[in-house]
Amino acid sequence: MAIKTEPFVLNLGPVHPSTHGVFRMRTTLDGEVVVDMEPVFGYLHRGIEKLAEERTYTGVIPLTDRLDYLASMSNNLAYVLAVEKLAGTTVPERAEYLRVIMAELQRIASHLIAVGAFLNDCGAFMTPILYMIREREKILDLFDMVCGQRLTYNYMRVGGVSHDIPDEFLPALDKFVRRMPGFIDEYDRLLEKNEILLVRAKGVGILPKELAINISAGGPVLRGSGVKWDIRKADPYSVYDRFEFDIPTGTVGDCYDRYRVRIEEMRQSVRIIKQAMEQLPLGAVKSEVPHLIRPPVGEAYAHIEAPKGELGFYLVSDNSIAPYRCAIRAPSLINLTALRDMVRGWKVADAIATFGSIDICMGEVDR
Amino acid sequence: MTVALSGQEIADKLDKQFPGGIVESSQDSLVVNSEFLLMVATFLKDTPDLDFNYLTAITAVDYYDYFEVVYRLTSMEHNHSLVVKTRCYERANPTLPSVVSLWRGADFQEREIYDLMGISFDGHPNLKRLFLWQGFKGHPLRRDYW
Amino acid sequence: MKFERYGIGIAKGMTVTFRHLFRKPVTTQYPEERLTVSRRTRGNELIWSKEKCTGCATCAKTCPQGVIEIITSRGEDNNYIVEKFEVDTGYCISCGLCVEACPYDALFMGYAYERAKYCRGELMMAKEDLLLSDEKQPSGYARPEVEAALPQQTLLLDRAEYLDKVKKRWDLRLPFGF
Amino acid sequence: MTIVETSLGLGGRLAALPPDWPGGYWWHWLVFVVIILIFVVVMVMAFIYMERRGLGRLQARLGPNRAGPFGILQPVADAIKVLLKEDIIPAKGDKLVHWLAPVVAFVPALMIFAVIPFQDGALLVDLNIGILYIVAISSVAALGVFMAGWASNNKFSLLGAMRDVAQVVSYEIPLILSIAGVVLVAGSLSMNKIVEAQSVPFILLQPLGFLIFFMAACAEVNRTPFDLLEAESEIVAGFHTEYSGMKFALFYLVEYTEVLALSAIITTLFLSGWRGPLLPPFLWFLIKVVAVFFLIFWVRSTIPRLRIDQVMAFAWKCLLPLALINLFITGLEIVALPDGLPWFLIFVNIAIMAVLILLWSRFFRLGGGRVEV
Repeated sequence: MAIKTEPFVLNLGPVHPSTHGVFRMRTTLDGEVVVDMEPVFGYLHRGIEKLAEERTYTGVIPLTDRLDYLASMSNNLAYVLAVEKLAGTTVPERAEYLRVIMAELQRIASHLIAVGAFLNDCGAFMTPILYMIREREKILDLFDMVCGQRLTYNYMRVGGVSHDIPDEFLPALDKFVRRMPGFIDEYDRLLEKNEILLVRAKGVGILPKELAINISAGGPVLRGSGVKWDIRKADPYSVYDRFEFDIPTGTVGDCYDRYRVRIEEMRQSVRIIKQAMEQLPLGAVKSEVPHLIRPPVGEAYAHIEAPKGELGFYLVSDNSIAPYRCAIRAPSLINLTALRDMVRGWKVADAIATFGSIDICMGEVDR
Repeated sequence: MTVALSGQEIADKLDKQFPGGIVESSQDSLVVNSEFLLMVATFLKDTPDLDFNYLTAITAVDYYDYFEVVYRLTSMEHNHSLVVKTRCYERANPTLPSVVSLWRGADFQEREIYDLMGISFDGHPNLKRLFLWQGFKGHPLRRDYW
Repeated sequence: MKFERYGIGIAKGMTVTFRHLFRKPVTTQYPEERLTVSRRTRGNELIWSKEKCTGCATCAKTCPQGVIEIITSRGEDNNYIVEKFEVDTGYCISCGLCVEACPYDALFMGYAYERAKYCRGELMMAKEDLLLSDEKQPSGYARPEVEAALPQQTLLLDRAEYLDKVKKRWDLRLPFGF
Repeated sequence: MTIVETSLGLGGRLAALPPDWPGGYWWHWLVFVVIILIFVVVMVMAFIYMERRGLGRLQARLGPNRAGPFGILQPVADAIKVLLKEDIIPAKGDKLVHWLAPVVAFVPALMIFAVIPFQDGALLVDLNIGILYIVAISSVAALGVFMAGWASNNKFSLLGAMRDVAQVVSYEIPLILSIAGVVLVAGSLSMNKIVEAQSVPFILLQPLGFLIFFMAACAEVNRTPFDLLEAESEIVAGFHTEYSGMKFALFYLVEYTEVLALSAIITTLFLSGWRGPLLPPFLWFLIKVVAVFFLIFWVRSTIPRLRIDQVMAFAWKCLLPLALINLFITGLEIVALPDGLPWFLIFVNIAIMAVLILLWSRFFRLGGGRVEV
């Protein structure tokens, strides 16, 4: 005899311990099983695209810091690349290398939070995330040394970076790069083979390869599904074509694959930073750019491989000092497209874990 | 390196297939008549040597006279990309066909455009405001919104 | 027959946490222990030099938030006299673009980070509040000559060595930090 | 023994007792009730302090160290804070049940301590069915939890409460079966007798029983990895989402009282209770209780949480068969060696445990749990 059940609606969010901000999942549950799920956005909508139309090209850079606030450097980089494409500015060699170093450090920092938060969502009580925040603090210290801020860096400029690195930066970075692989190994020992994590994450929240491509997923979500697609390799920007690194991919696209891909990407980032430090040339860090940039009429799109996926800026210029239109391709928002398909039929706990494994940042989703 | 395909070359190919479908083409992009959009998109996605299986982004720009919706397509197989644009001249109730049936990645982005630009997409399964609440007056990303 | 999931992963993880019991904690006991901040830190105040400022208002134009208000009058030698220089630090996002833009090095970011106020009105900084004083020291952001004079930042990377140097709280000196 | 003697001595003055009752019944009763209450409150505070500081150290931070020396007054500060908070009852909640739930949860948790021997003979009542009494009483606490979840008129609370009931009912069975092994070896249900029977701690004679008991008991008192009913990353705070102030404090107290009871029971059943060389028995008891508690929060700091269906599957497919096998093997050993178990059985039993765990690890399956909707 089948038990007669009745579905009920449960709002997970907007204020909930594991929605990573103010995301709301309007779930229809049948007991513990998620029957339907509708994501609701907009609690952090600040209209950054509209605000950008009112600011000078340089004045938009602080706004981009506030998009994905866990990866401000990457946002800065994507934006300045777009402006440079639009205005035809050249960038000194040293600045390119500094940008790569910063972007890769930022990737490690963002992935640390992503993995930590995912494990926290799986119920590992605070331990992994605290260990990972400890390492992230070291990266933030380095950023603080370079640009004086720990979260909203505002470091990249059109035509280079705002400051050259101080003398004590490279020794400190060297120390960090030498230690980091050991810490990544420690994270692996902590939970990689943990039976409970395996049973919670393996085979759960599967995003098939075809669907991942079809929903335009990006970053670790796409690669976790087994697609070898990384803009650093596919369409190298800055000086990424000069470094050797691998693209880690998953096999089935479950939560565990996404978690593993992030861990492996951290190792690859360390590898890139090592090479960039060796190759770092001397020279200027910023080319001559007018105080108020007036790019010619036209449009430009620049994309980078941000920690969360493909981050793109589409700028339209009307030859004034402010962008006519600044559209942002936000990876976090687009990665959420398939969330409903991924969680339907799973339990509430799996929905939370799957959501955590996608790794979004509400600042970027809602803009 | 992702090869940005020339809009003109693709336009030549498409012109035979869809007479009158291409409004304009340049090195960077091609502009498609909005009535032909879905057909062109299907062709671009399904033709093996084009194979645009990945829709990178959709954006809309308000040029006062018309709205321009920009589709940025990528083929992961051939590693090339193409920019397809379409225009919508009506201002009171602009409508375009939706491409969600081809690329589900368009889902939230079309909703976002509907929300902030006010362009409705025919055939979208769940066309609701994305960021702003139901009943919000106006569409903030239009240039005449203050 | 391969046995792999009999609890070995859990056991491994538990050794990792157990090992942390004997490591020094990374926490800083904030009000007692203070780390030296970055030499380029963008603290939450602005410092304005009355002597150097020519009243060109580049800072006000650059500010993305528009929080700098500057009113000038024509002086005797055909120069500007700054009548009003007001910064609403409540809206300031500490981006430092004004400091970078200043052509006469008359603006500095502050070095202090504990400048919270009790009411909104106090966040409005007029000319006199923005001047350099003993409390208000400039940071080295975009000012290399100031930067060179400031002490080096303490890094978490060097924290183990650092901990031996600072004056410790008495309960931190006990074994295992207890 | 001194406490008992004093209590008996004082009780001699009371004349109006029935002749078949021991003379000091009422004095004994009073003294032990006070002792248990003080013991529970002080130990709960100590546990909260230890857990917070210990977790801090395990997580590379310090833990609370501001209130008093070493932060030792932190539980007091917490208690004062939580007691001063506004008491909120949901508008559409069932007020009476909402009020009653923490009491119903707290009383059985406290009642467990009636049969815990702090040292030889020092216990409130030496019931000859002590362990059975514990099993019976401890499952009543689930009723309080379910009342809380039901009366809160909150879906998170209800989900948490449902999970708790399902979990407690399932884990009761392996729990009792693993206790049965100990009872077979000890030959008595009385807690004091069980301790007296342990010339060798039963953790060595019953290693599999200990593991099963530990896991099942963790599930009973809702500690990680079975803390589903208050899984803060999923259902906010589970059954006590809508509780604040005094009532929340009571639930908090229940949680730690149950953990204390669990540690005390494990100490009694498997770690030879108050027995030990050199130190006084009461101190031995305390040391073992704290050691068990350390193991519990060490586990909490390390491993993630299971999912509800996995928790149930673990109980029925893994713990229950293992507990049955354990009981069977113990029974065989008792029948084969009626004159007491020799020491080499320790190695035999550990080998059996290893083999059984390895065998059951073959049943470990990944990726299940999706339901077609």
